[in-house]
Amino acid sequence: MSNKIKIFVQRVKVLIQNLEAEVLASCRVGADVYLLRLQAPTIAEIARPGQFVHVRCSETLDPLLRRPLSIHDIGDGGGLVFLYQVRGRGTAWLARQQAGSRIDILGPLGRGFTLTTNKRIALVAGGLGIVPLLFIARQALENGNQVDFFYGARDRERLYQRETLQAMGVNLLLATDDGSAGFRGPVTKLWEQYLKERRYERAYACGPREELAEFAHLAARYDIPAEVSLEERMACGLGACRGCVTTLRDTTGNRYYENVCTGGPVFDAAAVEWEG
Amino acid sequence: MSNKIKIFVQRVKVLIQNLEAEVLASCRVGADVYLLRLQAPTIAEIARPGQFVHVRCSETLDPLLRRPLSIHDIGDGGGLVFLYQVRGRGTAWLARQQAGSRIDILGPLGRGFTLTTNKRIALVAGGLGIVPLLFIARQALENGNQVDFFYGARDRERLYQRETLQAMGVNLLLATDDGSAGFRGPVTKLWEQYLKERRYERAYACGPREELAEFAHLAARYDIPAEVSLEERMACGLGACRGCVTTLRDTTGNRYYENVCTGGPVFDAAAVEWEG
Amino acid sequence: MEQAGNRPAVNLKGQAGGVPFNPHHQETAPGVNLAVEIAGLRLANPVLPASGTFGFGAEYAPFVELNRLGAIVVKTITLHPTPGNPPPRLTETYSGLLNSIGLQNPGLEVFIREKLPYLRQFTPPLIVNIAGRTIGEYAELAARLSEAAGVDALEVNISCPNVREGGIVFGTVPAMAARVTAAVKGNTPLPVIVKLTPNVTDITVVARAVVEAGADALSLINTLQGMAIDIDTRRPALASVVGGLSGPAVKPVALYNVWRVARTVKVPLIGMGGIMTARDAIEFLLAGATAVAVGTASLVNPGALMAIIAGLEDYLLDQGLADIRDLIGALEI
Amino acid sequence: MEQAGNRPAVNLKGQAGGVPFNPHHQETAPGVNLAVEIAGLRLANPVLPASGTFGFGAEYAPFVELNRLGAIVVKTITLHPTPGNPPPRLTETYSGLLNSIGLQNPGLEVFIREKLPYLRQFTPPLIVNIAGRTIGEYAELAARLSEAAGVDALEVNISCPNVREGGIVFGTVPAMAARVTAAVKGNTPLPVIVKLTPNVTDITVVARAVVEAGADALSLINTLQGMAIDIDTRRPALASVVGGLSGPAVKPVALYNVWRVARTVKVPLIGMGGIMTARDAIEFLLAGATAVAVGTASLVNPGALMAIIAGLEDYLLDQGLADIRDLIGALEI
Ligand SMILES: Cc1cc2nc3c(=O)[nH]c(=O)nc-3n(C[C@H](O)[C@H](O)[C@H](O)COP(=O)(O)OP(=O)(O)OC[C@H]3O[C@@H](n4cnc5c(N)ncnc54)[C@H](O)[C@@H]3O)c2cc1C
Ligand SMILES: Cc1cc2nc3c(=O)[nH]c(=O)nc-3n(C[C@H](O)[C@H](O)[C@H](O)COP(=O)(O)OP(=O)(O)OC[C@H]3O[C@@H](n4cnc5c(N)ncnc54)[C@H](O)[C@@H]3O)c2cc1C
Ligand SMILES: Cc1cc2nc3c(=O)[nH]c(=O)nc-3n(C[C@H](O)[C@H](O)[C@H](O)COP(=O)(O)O)c2cc1C
Ligand SMILES: Cc1cc2nc3c(=O)[nH]c(=O)nc-3n(C[C@H](O)[C@H](O)[C@H](O)COP(=O)(O)O)c2cc1C
Ligand code: FES
Ligand code: FES
Repeated sequence: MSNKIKIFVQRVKVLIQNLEAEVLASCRVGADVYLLRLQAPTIAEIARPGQFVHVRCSETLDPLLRRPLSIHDIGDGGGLVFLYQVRGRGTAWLARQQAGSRIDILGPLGRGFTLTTNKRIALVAGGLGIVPLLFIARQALENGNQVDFFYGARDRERLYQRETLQAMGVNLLLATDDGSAGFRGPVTKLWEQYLKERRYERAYACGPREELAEFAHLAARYDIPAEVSLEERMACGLGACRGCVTTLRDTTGNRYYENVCTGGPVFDAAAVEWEG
Repeated sequence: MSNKIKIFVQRVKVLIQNLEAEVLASCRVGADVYLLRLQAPTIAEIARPGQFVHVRCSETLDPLLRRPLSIHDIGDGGGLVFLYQVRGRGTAWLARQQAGSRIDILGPLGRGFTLTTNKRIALVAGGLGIVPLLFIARQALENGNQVDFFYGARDRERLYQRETLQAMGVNLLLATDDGSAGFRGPVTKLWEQYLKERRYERAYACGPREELAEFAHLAARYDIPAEVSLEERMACGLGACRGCVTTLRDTTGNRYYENVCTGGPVFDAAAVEWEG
Repeated sequence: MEQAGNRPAVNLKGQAGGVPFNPHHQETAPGVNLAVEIAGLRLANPVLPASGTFGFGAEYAPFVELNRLGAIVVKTITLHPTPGNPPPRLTETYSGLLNSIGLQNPGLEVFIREKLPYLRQFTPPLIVNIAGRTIGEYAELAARLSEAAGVDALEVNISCPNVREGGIVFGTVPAMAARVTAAVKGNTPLPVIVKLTPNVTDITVVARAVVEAGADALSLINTLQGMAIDIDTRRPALASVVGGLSGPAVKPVALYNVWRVARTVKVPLIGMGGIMTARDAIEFLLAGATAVAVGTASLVNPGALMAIIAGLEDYLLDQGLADIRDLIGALEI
Repeated sequence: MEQAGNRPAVNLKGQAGGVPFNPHHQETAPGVNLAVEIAGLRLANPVLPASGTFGFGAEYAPFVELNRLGAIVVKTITLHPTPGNPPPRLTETYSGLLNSIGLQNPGLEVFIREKLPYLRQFTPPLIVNIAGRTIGEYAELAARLSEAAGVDALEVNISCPNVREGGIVFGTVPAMAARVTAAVKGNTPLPVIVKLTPNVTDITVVARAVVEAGADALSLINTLQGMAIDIDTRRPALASVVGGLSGPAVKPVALYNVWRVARTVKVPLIGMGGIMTARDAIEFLLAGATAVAVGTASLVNPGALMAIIAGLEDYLLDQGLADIRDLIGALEI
């Protein structure tokens, strides 16, 4: 027992790192959305799609806690790319940091997506849900998968990173609430149209909770193994404080709490208790 | 009564300002000492030697309170010059601000030195006590006074702004604890030597409290009207919270508390209770 | 309201930092009601200065249009002049302020003679905060201030943690708190607001006791007992060793107390403790406060009161709400 | 220690931010004694993790060399598995953290079977924190843990503010606190540390009661009761409405309580509440704590415990002190 854990500890030691990473570039890509590139080769080389980094967004004690940000992409030469929206004081601080500043990060953290090879897969992103899905799209293409990337947002201005996705070679299928690009309506509705014709061997989603619930519902109906990336407020990010739980259901239907930081942020869509 | 106060309020309205001033330059002039120049013409034009500015040293709520800094000099075109030592988290934040940043300042605050014209006066600065005395030296010279500027520090490296003082035309008399420049010993001892020969019509001092006590003692012995600039921790800087008091003695010897922010920071050396 | 705009910088509006002084404040937007009522007093808006952080008003005149406040609340007045505690009286803590002013004030006589004439010229209700060392002193303060023209309500400080024989005892023992309240009520026709301390096991017990004794409204919280040490000198950071903690650090504790008391008593509450922004103020209203007081925020940002009033207005407009009273106690659980 | 150096930046050492992980920690500098004794346990240094913020040790192994800690303190264990409160369980406040975990833990059985074997391999004393819903549960936990090899002391959580029928009642009523203490003492040969809540009018009364009932040491403070509201949804920020406030915001309150209790009882104290740096830790030692615990700081900066131990060492060397015990209670008033 204690031996097994020792090995686990060894493994973790190598993986999770706390370091000050230099800002390589930070640029605004939308009204309140920023693309941030940090120099963090030791994290970049081991990070997997779906994992996140816990970012200190202050030089003092206010704001106090780190902010979790999913890894959006891996750049050349050890760059770690993030895409985030300014929501409050933490992300506003981050947006003020310019190239050359150093940012205290902890990662990579959490359980990533389950990868496949040579399959047809569907990625369903709502709004900023694009963040982890771009990373898995890149990896999935490298692994020989065929990727249908369903991407919905309020309007065409909020469809960030379209060029990057297109250049990557995914089959990009857009949806907007106002019809200013692609399908008019929810991205899950668009996906449903494809589901009737195409057989996906796996599906992955990230976005607003109601959209994920609908995604999970569709995946179950069409019997597709599906994973979602969830959000919850976090403190440690390491599984120690039990502050970040979400409600899951086991196979017998019993509800229980699982850490999003270590049990997730990626969960089997069928295991999530969407009601609670 | 209420009329009189109204006029006072009017006057204050014009004087004290809360604004965001742009950093024109910030440079290190010693191990942990910085010279900071802010663009604040509306404050610069009315500031008097001995007054201070209350500086927000954070973009968030930690550190929380403003930090008082005496006005060191008035530069060209509305520049307000400060000289400060990094002591803790507030001044460390300030030291990180670079040209182009904006800093939230409140001022000018407090009662300045009593100015004279065409007199022989002595200024006695210990360490960072140089800060407000450089400003009064400039003004005193313009007013036709003869200025003996006694300036003491631990060693020659800590005698900041010597060139500026020299260029100004004061009679600069140095003292260092280690003898690395000028007289070896406390600056008050050096002053004492001059006191025996020269008659000063006014004296002004700023520096460590023990040195100020000795200065007050000497001024009293030689019967010279003397003023000192004191420090105390502050919150509002406006006379409202009563947090920044120092102990004074009235003419009958009764001790009482007076705000440093509005009753000072400059006080008649003879009124200060040096024991308490 | 906290979104960053075009420039990668925080929007300081309603934040503690850097609101530039704008002496020309527009009136409340038409169609939006900010007015509330506390113990028979009509307040044009629910934003008040907290006692002891606003001096006697004049100190803030360069930054606060006194006529725009919901009410004016002055520093605690005692029967006789109080010299206060020796310095140092202040120290900063993480997002907090620790103070031991010791109720320094010029005493009742000087207040009536020298401060009241100035304060009388403003239209908002004037609330005078009082503290006594004995029940008799409270009673006398109440009687004499009731005769002085221009005083609209009394706030009874039974909770100041700095004066040994005074506040601390009255505020933490329900029966004592009730006796002070009754003595004040018996000696004044003015509305009586009792200010509670959070340094008790169960604040609702004290709240109930003073309401039964006649309090027309309650204000809470006063400061939390705290301490800091200067490790370089190995001495307490404050000359009086112990002080009162205020500012953003205490906000969650203050909000908790307001919420609990609001569910216990029927009288209106003035909530305070760590309010820095309009958003903070709204939390207190939702928790059940009818008005809020702002203390430490003004010490940091002299225009805080104005920014918070403006922020409340903006919030109502943003949310399409016509009346701020719809927010009071509107927390959904 | 807080001087900025050559580069215009804060020296992060011992600060909450950005201490890079250094797994190769040197041993205590020769000639400097950091060791202290608590209730018969020898601690190589006075720095402990605070219960509930350090999981069961393994979670922090990438950043904390467990063998370098003064002791290991685990999350509260209950007799039966406790699912904890519904999410959201956390919210950030100004320089503070509000939580309502609700004592989620796998229960005594699983702890002994799955957590203890891992924890046993480390040399520092292992302190197991326990909470029961009844006095009988406390007694049973004490008895069963005393039989489990590897447990060196019990910390009795009588103060958790989240479980209604449990902690809150015991910790705020001196007689109840004493009964819990006596029950635990009567069922274990291990040293018993009782953990006090600050949510009382006078903490020294509770402290005295539990010491008379046999507590070998006290730890304080647990979290302060607090609350936060999301004004956009008008709902409490925490699903359980009320939570416990910890972190730098509460430091002055914690220090005040430690200082008061240190002057009241003779048993050693473990001080905690808002300790972020070695300087903070030294304040607690000067106030009379024999050891300190670090909670929220680790959540922010996983290397905080290591940085604080190193910082204490540096402080002793800087000050030319040979023994950390010379700092304990050395506040000059
Ligand atoms: C695993 C994970 C990955 C994430 N990845 C991204 C990402 O790639 N890009 C991105 O823009 N955002 C991401 N988020 C959300 C991001 O962490 C929050 O927007 C951020 O913490 C807000 O911080 P703030 O200080 O700006 O706002 P605050 O002032 O703290 O809060 C503003 C609002 O955001 C909510 N909020 C705060 N923290 C969180 C949180 N942890 N999760 C959800 N909502 C929160 C608050 O309740 C509040 O309504 C992720 C969250 C998680 C848990
Ligand atoms: C009227 C006035 C004018 C001043 N002018 C200057 C100046 O021109 N240049 C300069 O370098 N310093 C000046 N000071 C001192 C300066 O305000 C403090 O050094 C500064 O506030 C420390 O802030 P901090 O956050 O860096 O340190 P903190 O972390 O707050 O404290 C570090 C140390 O400084 C002490 N300290 C904190 N605030 C004050 C204060 N207000 N007065 C004295 N000591 C304090 C603390 O007790 C502590 O020991 C002045 C002070 C006053 C009252
Ligand atoms: C410097 C200072 C002085 C205070 N003086 C008094 C006082 O004289 N009477 C009183 O009832 N409260 C006094 N208080 C308490 C405040 O009125 C208020 O209850 C407390 O500070 C919490 O609000 P805040 O966090 O907004 O400051 C004082 C607070 C501070 C910070
Ligand atoms: C997330 C979290 C969980 C906690 N869980 C427990 C617990 O299970 N048992 C306990 O006695 N104290 C618990 N505490 C209280 C801490 O042990 C400590 O007393 C308190 O947080 C103050 O210290 P700090 O400010 O350094 O965090 C918890 C605190 C936090 C923040
Ligand atoms: S954030 Fe602490 S357990 Fe997940
Ligand atoms: S700092 Fe408030 S009165 Fe001087």
